[in-house]
Amino acid sequence: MIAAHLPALQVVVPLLAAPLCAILRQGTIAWLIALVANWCAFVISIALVLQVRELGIISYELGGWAPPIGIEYRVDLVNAFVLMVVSGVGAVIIPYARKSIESEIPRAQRGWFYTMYLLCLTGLLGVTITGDAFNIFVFLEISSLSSYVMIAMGRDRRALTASYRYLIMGTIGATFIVIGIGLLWAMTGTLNLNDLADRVPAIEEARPVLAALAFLTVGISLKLALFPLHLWLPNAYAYAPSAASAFLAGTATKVAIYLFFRFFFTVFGGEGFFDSTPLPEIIMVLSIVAMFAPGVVAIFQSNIKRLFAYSSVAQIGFITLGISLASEPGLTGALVHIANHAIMKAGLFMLIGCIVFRLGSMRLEDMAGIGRTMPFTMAGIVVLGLGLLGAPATAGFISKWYLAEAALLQGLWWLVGLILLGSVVSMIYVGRVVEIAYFREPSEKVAGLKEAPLSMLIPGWVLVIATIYFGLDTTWTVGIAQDAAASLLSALY
Amino acid sequence: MMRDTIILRVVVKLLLPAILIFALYVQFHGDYGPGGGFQAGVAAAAAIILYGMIFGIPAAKQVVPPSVVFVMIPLGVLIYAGTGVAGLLLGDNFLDYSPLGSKPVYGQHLGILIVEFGVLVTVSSTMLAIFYAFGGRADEADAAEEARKDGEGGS
Amino acid sequence: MVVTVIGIIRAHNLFAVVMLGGVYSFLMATVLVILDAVDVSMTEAAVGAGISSVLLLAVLHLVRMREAPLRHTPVIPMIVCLLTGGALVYGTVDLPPFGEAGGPQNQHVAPYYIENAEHETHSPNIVTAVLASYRGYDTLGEVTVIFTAGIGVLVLLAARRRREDDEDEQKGGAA
Amino acid sequence: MSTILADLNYWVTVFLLVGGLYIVVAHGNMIKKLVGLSIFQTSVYLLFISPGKILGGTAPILDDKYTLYSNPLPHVLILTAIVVGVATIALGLALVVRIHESYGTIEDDDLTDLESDT
Repeated sequence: MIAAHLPALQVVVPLLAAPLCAILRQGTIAWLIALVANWCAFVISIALVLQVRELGIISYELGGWAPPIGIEYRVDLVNAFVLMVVSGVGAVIIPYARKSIESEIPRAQRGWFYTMYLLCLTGLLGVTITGDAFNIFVFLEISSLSSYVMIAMGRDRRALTASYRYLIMGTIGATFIVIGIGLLWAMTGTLNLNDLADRVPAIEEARPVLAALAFLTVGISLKLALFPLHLWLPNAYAYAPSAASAFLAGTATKVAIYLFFRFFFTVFGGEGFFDSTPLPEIIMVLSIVAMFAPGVVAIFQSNIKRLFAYSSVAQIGFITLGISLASEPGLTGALVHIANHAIMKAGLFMLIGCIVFRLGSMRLEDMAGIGRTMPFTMAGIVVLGLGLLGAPATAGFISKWYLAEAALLQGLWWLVGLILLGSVVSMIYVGRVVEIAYFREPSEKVAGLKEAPLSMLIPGWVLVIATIYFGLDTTWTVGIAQDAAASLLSALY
Repeated sequence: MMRDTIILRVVVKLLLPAILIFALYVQFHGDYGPGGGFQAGVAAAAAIILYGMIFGIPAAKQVVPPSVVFVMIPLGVLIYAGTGVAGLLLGDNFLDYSPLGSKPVYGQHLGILIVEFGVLVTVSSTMLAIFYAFGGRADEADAAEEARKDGEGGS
Repeated sequence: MVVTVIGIIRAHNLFAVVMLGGVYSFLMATVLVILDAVDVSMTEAAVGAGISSVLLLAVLHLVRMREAPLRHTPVIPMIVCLLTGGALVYGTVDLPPFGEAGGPQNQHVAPYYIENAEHETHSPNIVTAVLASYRGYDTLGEVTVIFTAGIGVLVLLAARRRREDDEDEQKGGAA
Repeated sequence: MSTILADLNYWVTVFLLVGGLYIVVAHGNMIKKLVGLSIFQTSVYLLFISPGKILGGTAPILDDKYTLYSNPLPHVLILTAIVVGVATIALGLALVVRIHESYGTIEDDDLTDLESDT
């Protein structure tokens, strides 16, 4: 019986846990609730992946109303994969969050932090799993509002302005998405994604549909921080509490990318419509710029969290590049990189959080010689950094391999070169961190530091090991992503 | 704020029950006329907010203490989601109200009423909480301002 | 409404901006009644003209009243806005004609709601029926949004000013 | 008549949308930005509600006297959107209050200056 209700439970478990946290309010209890709810969600998502592999697409009618009258949850391999990534990253971060939050947020507010965390998780899972266009907007706003609050809880006062700017940009983005959905509805009379996929191809030349595509693209681009709409991201990630940075960096933009997949290939997917618009070219150009410009900016950052936040923008460029190629290896690469980048970036922000926890500073210069006093933390950062630039035997290598293969398949030799060059840029900024941490004399302050507490170090290292593991064994990443990419291209939903 | 105006105080006292009754009307008449949990919640909160504006926030906090408000906000969500889970436990899909009544139609009707009540609880308490939060800040700022002025006057 | 928006763009006195915003909301509510959206109109009047204005006034009480003049000529914003407007005009001119029952948006699911709402849910107000039952899940999401915002405001404002002290310490270290 | 009304509706919507967006992106005062944001969102309400209107129809509350009703679906969607909108504005205002407390200004340009100093 439970098996049939998994799609609903996926979202409802964290949704119910959030108000419970808010009622109890006490930090440790709230943390326990969040832990249990998040792990449940992770288990459910794995079960869903297995179910979809076995039985095909699952449809769940909320309220018992058949779509398109009611709202439907529709799980195929693509969103089951994203669900697994999101809840999995969360499941690792929660044990880490306890110590980190204790040092960053006043006692009275800790319960509320976990409430917000759970709401954000609910929102992200809800966006991913739903089969209804307007429902996407509602859950998108749940996740956005809660992430604004989480960011504003950062200790630095710049967290407030970062949160405000994110709020303005995020709301504009969400409103653009609503306009797009509204135009589609006005042309078809339905909000159900599957229903839209049936009806849109027949009218895809109509101008409102094209305008809807434009509005959706811009709106989603704002949310996923596609260059040049990324301006909100660096400060938001830099000044949020460590646990929130890690969670948002790992998941929030990934869900927005999933929306790209869903709208481009499912709703507008019929018979190569996506290819017939100038969109792939536009996205490709923006992605290539995104791979380099923010990467170069990252090199000159003095704040380590900002450095890796800019690097996120660059990595998102790699993912959208895969989308713009619109071929099976391209989409596989993009999907795999969603997972790999989520793991690597969440891990990086967690380990950086360890340093901030001990050192109390995010300035690179203050970290001189820290590799000697916090060897495990720094070693983890180095491995994840290698993954980021795509070194062999790390997860990052796999995703870039597929992207390069996709480029080759279409005869785009120069693109392969650019992908390699993009990795060189990453190498420079990662190299800079390594140089400061290992080859400089530690200051007195650094010399007196202890290694990070185990409850923070172990979750960080889980992701480090995952980075290496998914670089060697790809059954759970590439294996699923390939089938998912194939189903996207054939517009099966 | 305006604690000295007699007319306002009397008018507000007269208005309060009217607004609250109107809120209840909007709540329970929502399935026949325009309105529903959200609008009713706003109206009910408006009554308390009006009271707070005239008689001062401390007075309003005595009528509806913040601790109650803090519990009510999540409670409304729990009522809503709980109704959904009830449908799930009774063997139907999440948020299916049909099994709540002897016939599906009654179940639906009952479900709508409960759910709207959940909306009312969360909306009204959230509005109040926001009012307390902003109002509390305003009072604090006023006090700081006055203290500063006093200091200047003294020197 | 057009006039009020122009007023808002031009006004530098924030108090006037807020008042014009309230006027705007009431006008919007009126238009919505003409368009048969009574439920929406009621909410817009309560929310737009009521809550938003009260909140804005409360905040105005806390901060400065006037807006500083712009430092740069807003060229890029102009272009962005015109592009958006252009895209919207491009999209809306071909929308199905106004006011006809036969447009695609009024076919498909809408007639189902109108025909079946009463005998399936006992609720003659179709909006309520759709809101709470057919699309009840959206409304659950909506309640959750309110919940999020409520707690969010509490998180931001219930923390008294004590945090500023340790922020001062941080300023030097965390640039 | 109907075409004029229709066009008028869409033109007003477009104007409101552009005006609201302009306030958000061009103006530096954080409160004014939020007012602009809410105008921007409100214009979308019209965009949804207008296509749902049926001339000669009435509000979607069933009654024996009427047979033609306007489309209830957009009303439901916009109710949700309004609530989401006000929630966002409330949160934004709370942020403005906090920003004002810790920086002493709510002008975007001033804030940029303050942040680049530190």
